[in-house]
Amino acid sequence: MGKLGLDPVTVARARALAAEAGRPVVELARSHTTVSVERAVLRLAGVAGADPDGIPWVNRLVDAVVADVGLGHGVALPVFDALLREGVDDVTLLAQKAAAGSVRFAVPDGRFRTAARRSADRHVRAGLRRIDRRRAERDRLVARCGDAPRRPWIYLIVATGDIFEDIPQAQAAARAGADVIAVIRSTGQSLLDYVPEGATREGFAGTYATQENFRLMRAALDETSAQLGRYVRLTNYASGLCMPEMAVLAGLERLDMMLNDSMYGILFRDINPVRTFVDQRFSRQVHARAGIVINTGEDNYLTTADAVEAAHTVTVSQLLNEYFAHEAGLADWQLGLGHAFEVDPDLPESFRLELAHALLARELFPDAPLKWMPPTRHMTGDVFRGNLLDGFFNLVGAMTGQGILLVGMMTEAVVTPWLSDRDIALQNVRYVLGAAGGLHEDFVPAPGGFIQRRADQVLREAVGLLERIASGSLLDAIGDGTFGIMRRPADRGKGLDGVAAHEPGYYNPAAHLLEVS
Amino acid sequence: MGKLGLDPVTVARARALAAEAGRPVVELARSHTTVSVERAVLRLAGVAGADPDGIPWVNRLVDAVVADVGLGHGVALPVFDALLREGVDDVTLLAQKAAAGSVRFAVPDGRFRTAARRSADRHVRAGLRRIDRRRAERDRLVARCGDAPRRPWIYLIVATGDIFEDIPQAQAAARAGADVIAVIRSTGQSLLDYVPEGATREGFAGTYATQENFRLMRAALDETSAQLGRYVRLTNYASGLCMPEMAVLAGLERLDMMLNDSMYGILFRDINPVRTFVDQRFSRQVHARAGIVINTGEDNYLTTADAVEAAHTVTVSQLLNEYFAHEAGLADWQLGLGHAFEVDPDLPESFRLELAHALLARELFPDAPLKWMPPTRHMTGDVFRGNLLDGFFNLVGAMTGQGILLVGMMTEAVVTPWLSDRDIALQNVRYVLGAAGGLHEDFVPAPGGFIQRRADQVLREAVGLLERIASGSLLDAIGDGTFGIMRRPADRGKGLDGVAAHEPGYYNPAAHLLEVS
Amino acid sequence: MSGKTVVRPYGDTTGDGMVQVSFTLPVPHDKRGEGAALQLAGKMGLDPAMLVHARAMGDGFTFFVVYGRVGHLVDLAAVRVAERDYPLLTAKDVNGAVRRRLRRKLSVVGACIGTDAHTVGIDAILNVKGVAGQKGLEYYRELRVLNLGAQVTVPELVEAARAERADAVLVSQVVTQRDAHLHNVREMSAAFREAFPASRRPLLVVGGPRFDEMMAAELGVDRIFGRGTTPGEVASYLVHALTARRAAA
Amino acid sequence: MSGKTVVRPYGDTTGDGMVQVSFTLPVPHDKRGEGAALQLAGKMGLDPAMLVHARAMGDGFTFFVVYGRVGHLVDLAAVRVAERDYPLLTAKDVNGAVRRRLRRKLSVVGACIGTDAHTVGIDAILNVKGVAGQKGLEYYRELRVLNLGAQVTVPELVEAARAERADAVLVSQVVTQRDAHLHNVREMSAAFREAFPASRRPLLVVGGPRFDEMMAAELGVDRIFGRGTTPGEVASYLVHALTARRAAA
Ligand code: B12
Ligand code: B12
Ligand SMILES: Cc1ncc(COP(=O)(O)O)c(C=O)c1O
Ligand SMILES: Cc1ncc(COP(=O)(O)O)c(C=O)c1O
Repeated sequence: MGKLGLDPVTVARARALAAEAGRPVVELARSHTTVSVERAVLRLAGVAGADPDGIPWVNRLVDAVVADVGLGHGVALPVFDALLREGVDDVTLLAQKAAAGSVRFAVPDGRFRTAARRSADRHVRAGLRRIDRRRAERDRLVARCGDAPRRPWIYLIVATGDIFEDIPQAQAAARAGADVIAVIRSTGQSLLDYVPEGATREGFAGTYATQENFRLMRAALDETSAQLGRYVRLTNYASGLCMPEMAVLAGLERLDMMLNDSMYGILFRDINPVRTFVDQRFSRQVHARAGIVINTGEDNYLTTADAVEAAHTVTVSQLLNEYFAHEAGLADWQLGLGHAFEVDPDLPESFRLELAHALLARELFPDAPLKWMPPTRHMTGDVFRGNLLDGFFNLVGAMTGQGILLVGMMTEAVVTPWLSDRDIALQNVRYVLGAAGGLHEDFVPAPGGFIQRRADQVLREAVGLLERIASGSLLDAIGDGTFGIMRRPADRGKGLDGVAAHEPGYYNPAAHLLEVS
Repeated sequence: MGKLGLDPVTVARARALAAEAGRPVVELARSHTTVSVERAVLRLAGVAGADPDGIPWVNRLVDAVVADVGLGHGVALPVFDALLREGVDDVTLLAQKAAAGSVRFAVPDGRFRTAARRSADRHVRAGLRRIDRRRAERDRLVARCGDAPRRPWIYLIVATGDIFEDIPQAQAAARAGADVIAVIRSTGQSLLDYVPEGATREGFAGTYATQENFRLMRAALDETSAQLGRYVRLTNYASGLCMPEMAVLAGLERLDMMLNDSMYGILFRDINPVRTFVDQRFSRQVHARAGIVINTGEDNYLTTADAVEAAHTVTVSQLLNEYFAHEAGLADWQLGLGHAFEVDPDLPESFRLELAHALLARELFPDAPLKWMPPTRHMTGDVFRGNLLDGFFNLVGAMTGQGILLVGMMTEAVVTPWLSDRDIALQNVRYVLGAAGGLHEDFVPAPGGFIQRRADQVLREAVGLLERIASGSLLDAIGDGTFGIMRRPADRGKGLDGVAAHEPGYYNPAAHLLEVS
Repeated sequence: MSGKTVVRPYGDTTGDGMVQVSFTLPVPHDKRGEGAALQLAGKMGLDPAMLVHARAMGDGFTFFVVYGRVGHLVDLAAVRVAERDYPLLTAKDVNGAVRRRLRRKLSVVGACIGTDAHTVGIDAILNVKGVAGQKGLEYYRELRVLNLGAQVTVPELVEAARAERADAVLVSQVVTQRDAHLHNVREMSAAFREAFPASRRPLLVVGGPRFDEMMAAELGVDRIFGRGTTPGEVASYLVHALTARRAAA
Repeated sequence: MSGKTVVRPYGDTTGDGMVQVSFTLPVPHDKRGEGAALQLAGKMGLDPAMLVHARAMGDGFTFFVVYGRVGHLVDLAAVRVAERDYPLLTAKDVNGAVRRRLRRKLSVVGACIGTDAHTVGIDAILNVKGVAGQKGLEYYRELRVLNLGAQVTVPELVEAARAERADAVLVSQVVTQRDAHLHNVREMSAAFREAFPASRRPLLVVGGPRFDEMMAAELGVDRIFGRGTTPGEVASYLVHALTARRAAA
């Protein structure tokens, strides 16, 4: 029944409407590919490394294929056809040759197609097996080291820009109680149409997400996990122009969670909507396979739109993210749906509004972990007040059973977190969870009272908006500024030139293997 | 019925036991007097000012009377007898003469007694009328300016040591939202057996309580109240060796609340128990007449004893304070019974323990305002954490309907409050009351759950302790370290030499007039 | 306060000089570490300094809170600030002045440059919605506003300024880690200097919450706006600066 | 860390020098006030200094929070601390040492002097109950402890020390406003110097949360103990100091 007494018919209707609104977008995703999807396939097939200028071989290879035959057939058949023809065994070697201009690509036919397809499948299957092994390894390590002692998982951000500063800070944070470490990316990265290579030390307000940085950090946290007797999870970002590749790299390096939203890139990075929807579907299929928990980005809407006025847009987006996630094969336990404590603290009853919103999400998605984000927009340079707000944010998290608690920092409005900020923030969390963790037992929203009424209102507004979207189209709604007041027309935004509709005979061995499984 | 489901029979039994335990002490108070009680009478009768060394004329006069006839007859009859005999009209003048050694005192008899008594009554009645006028004036000002907009009243401390620094700080605090200003006393004052005179600038960690300082601060706050359209209350301390005189001065200068506990001076200032009980009874009779709200000091027990182990001693002391207060004529609305947020924050469920304790007090004393004191003992130099704890303290205050919220300072473990500390603390209170003020609507301790069980346990422990005290004696219990782990035998402590048993024919015009009224 | 030009920090008594400081040192938490914290506090001018909190973090780091008295005097007469040297105009006055003095619409191009994607600040200044109850520049009838949004490169911005014949270019920078904002602004002003002759260069206006408003000259821009800027201030400044320029030209 | 003797404050990168500062100035909140705050931050060594928060309080006061980089270096080699120059003994060893070297009970008199009534600290050191899991000095069989409690005058304390033939006098001071603790301790040490010949003067030990442990000589006492002192440290010190004295005598 829940504490809110939500009407099950309305809830079911909301879900049905979300599916209705999302279905055409899934069709779009099924019938298009992108350069990043294809590069992700090649990464699964074993292409690794970068040229001396730092451009990854997957980029060089895809560019070469596209130059010869375009993108619409997918790169797998042309690449494995060439591999067989050239008699090379290593796909990376082929990429190097292609970059040197010594290989031509064609779309194979007949038995060449069959041979190329068989080779592609074999290579990609090997990549997926590596991902499967990392997933099994995670299960083993969690069993061996032990898991986080309680929900919510305590999620902390590291963001020095230098992987070698990040590592000790992450380890310190884990020792101090973090269950999840997220390494924030450098500001520029999400608009790069390639994944940088190697260990990096020069990010701005974040550290580049690279396979090597993933590996270094995961290894460091494995060490710490063993010491602590508690498996410490690692998170990074799949969002941006390289979403599918990031998903693959995360799977290969045993990351445990990934920020992965169906619309974030569109809204907040001005990435083309079609590009994003295609990329996100593939990346989610990979996450599903890798046993990775995704975190969606509804919290961001409340940094540009008002948290009370736009509360229902969060709900709508959560329902859409759920629909897309299920469709891509993710299970409920993998859905870290986002929402945030962003109501203006000066608004009367703001805390109870937060409780209503957080509880609504909890009751709409009872089996999803939910990612609960701290106040950012109304944080100021008054760090004393900031720590207080974070405490009340933590309290809402505890009272409404959130699954993942992203720890707020008193310096939110000032700097990316300092070592001491994290320590102060963790003390805050520990206090609130320890002292008031059981308060949900005594928290019973009065029937027909403020909290129930507010939750009901938000749900009804969400249904209203979903009706409007379903009767039009989601792409139009995004174009109109429905989410986060950002207007993003479907024919604009970055990365559109990296999208292609499938040609007849398009083949993607990874998609094939992932759909089947 | 309340949220705790307290057993009314147990509650009634607790009250009956408190009365049983307190009654012998009231008998003691009725049959003894002290130098301070007598000085208070003289202040009511109009003696004012101090000699060139700063010793008040009331002290000089009482000392002179005691030297001639002892204390046990009371000073009123000897003094007014002398007044009539000397043909002076002004009692202060008589005091000056007595100090110069030019007046002898005797206990009058027969018609001299009647005459002295009549004169004493007339003078003291004039003093009481001044107090009555100040009370009426308060009522008028509250009606005219308006009252605090809500409960809890926000209570802030000022403590510079210099009345002329205190005044602007108090005005700033009032403008920033304080409903009550308390001027903390200099550390040494409570053990002075006289009340200093005049405006003062040299206190340590507090400002001397003097009639002139009272007047200056009340006038300043009257000005601010008028500007703000909200009557700002003023508090000081009727504790220490001059408790009865402080009460009189507070009444004369229209203070609105006074710290006044039946045992604080005994426990925390090592003042003799008999002296304290006699003094407190008289001071409370004056407070009752002056319409002053008293604040008791149970919070202090939790700074020396553990807040969980000793929670029931707070309840016992509240019941005793209530009994003594009613006996002295105070109404329920005047009982700011003290309690505090002092459970070790590292203790699991500490916040819920606080809720249980605070709610128990609330439901035991439904018509008393209750004074809710902030964390002090577990505050450290970590001011960021300190502000957080204060926020959770404020939240308990809001959730349990406390009447007077003493605002905690993040610098509690560091310094007496700075101007900025008060501002930060008030922002904290405003946030919590504004954002979560209505949360009590949704706070329903689970039947038979943690909070109800804890409240029930504390109540039962309180009854157990009251049974032990009632079957022995309160003075012995105090001697044994029952309260705040301080052992204070009845025959030790400061100020004992200022106590005397009534001689036959003892007369105290003020007590007489106050008992009658 | 009035008249006094030398003041000290105030804890609870005039002239007490009291301040609060916190920092982390890469030292373990022991007596030597506390001594090190006091040494630093001493160098900052705290005397006496009270070390009131120390907490070990991770391996070999300790966080400290110190309270104490500083001897430093603050000389109000010596304070240098970017004073507003132009009158605050209403929207109506701004429009009137543009019409009268420019006789055409005033063209404004805005953007977040570099990898910065924080558009809320520049949107607050430019979009109709505005901020703090004031409408943004788009609302001014005589202003033509093009808001390029986030993550605009410097060449794109120069190009847009040229195409729009911009009178003023408004740039927002919110991310400051590793002085990203300073690098980006320097790059931008250099590019405009290169691309335009001095007399035709648009006015360069920069804003963001962490700028030092005194650095305009150093960064090669005409004006910097900080925390809490309102659209009205910016519009008034533009009118003032552009008509002054015209007068000079 | 090991080996390095010069360090800087650490925000999130080695050597970044970042610190946080807050204070109030008796100035109204305006641009000039913010400039004044930056001037003070500059004098404390913050460069660059970011003024991140300013809030007007009452009439003519403003509270500021400033973040920034300080250039100061912390030289660990130059840190002066009151190092523990005696071994930490168990209660058994303390008793043994007293028995062996003094051949009588060691007499300790403790008090809060002046108007200070904060007894929790001295009780933590002296009473059996102790603190932080350690029993207090009363628990030591070879120590004779008299705890005079709060608000003891200096003459009373001297008198009690004489009557008890105190080997050590332990004084607690918690209230520090207007340097009350320093005045009281100076008065106390002067009185003991007057009342006893140097060779017979009891050891003077002072404690409290806000003392600078380096000030012992300046205050005329033998030792100062600060925040978080344990009874074991005090007992060990007493044995060390008194037997050293005896050896010297
Ligand atoms: C909202 C927000 C976001 C939103 C931005 C949405 C959007 N479309 O703008 C989202 C969620 C997308 C986001 C993402 C990130 N953010 Co962000 N974000 C914030 C946040 C919470 C509020 C900023 C804001 O909107 N302020 C409100 C506006 C109105 O204020 P303002 O910008 O100061 O603008 C005013 C004035 O400065 C001035 N002004 C500003 N610009 C201009 C320009 C001109 C010409 C003029 C005249 C005036 C002017 O006028 C404005 C009105 O008064 C701050 C934290 C905080 N509370 O400040 C962090 C913060 C700015 N973000 C930060 C970071 C690091 C990021 C990320 C890089 C994190 C990551 N690695 O993933 C990402 C990536 C962003 C990127 N590529 O730049 C850091 C920056 C740290 C630093 N000092 O370098 C902050 C401080 C948080 C933190 N402590 O880590 N963020
Ligand atoms: C408990 C307490 C009280 C209790 C005291 C009960 C009692 N019997 O002691 C009560 C409620 C009575 C009280 C009253 C007042 N208090 Co008070 N109180 C506190 C409080 C909350 C805790 C102090 C404490 O017990 N600490 C725990 C002990 C174990 O720690 P400690 O004292 O530091 O002792 C350790 C070491 O320092 C050392 N040590 C201490 N003494 C000695 C001695 C020797 C010889 C050695 C070797 C070691 C040693 O060893 C101890 C164990 O590790 C503090 C705030 C805080 N959180 O610190 C305010 C505080 C100390 N009080 C303060 C004030 C101002 C007062 C009052 C004056 C307020 C007033 N005007 O009414 C009154 C009057 C008291 C008076 N005349 O002195 C201020 C002092 C401000 C300052 N820096 O000057 C504080 C800091 C609160 C504040 N911010 O305003 N208080
Ligand atoms: C879903 C999602 N993806 C990505 C990001 C980070 O953005 P970027 O790496 O593009 O700067 C966020 C930001 O919080 C997010 O919520
Ligand atoms: C009831 C009561 N009286 C008095 C005081 C203050 O004590 P004094 O003025 O004796 O220092 C307190 C302290 O908080 C108190 O609770």
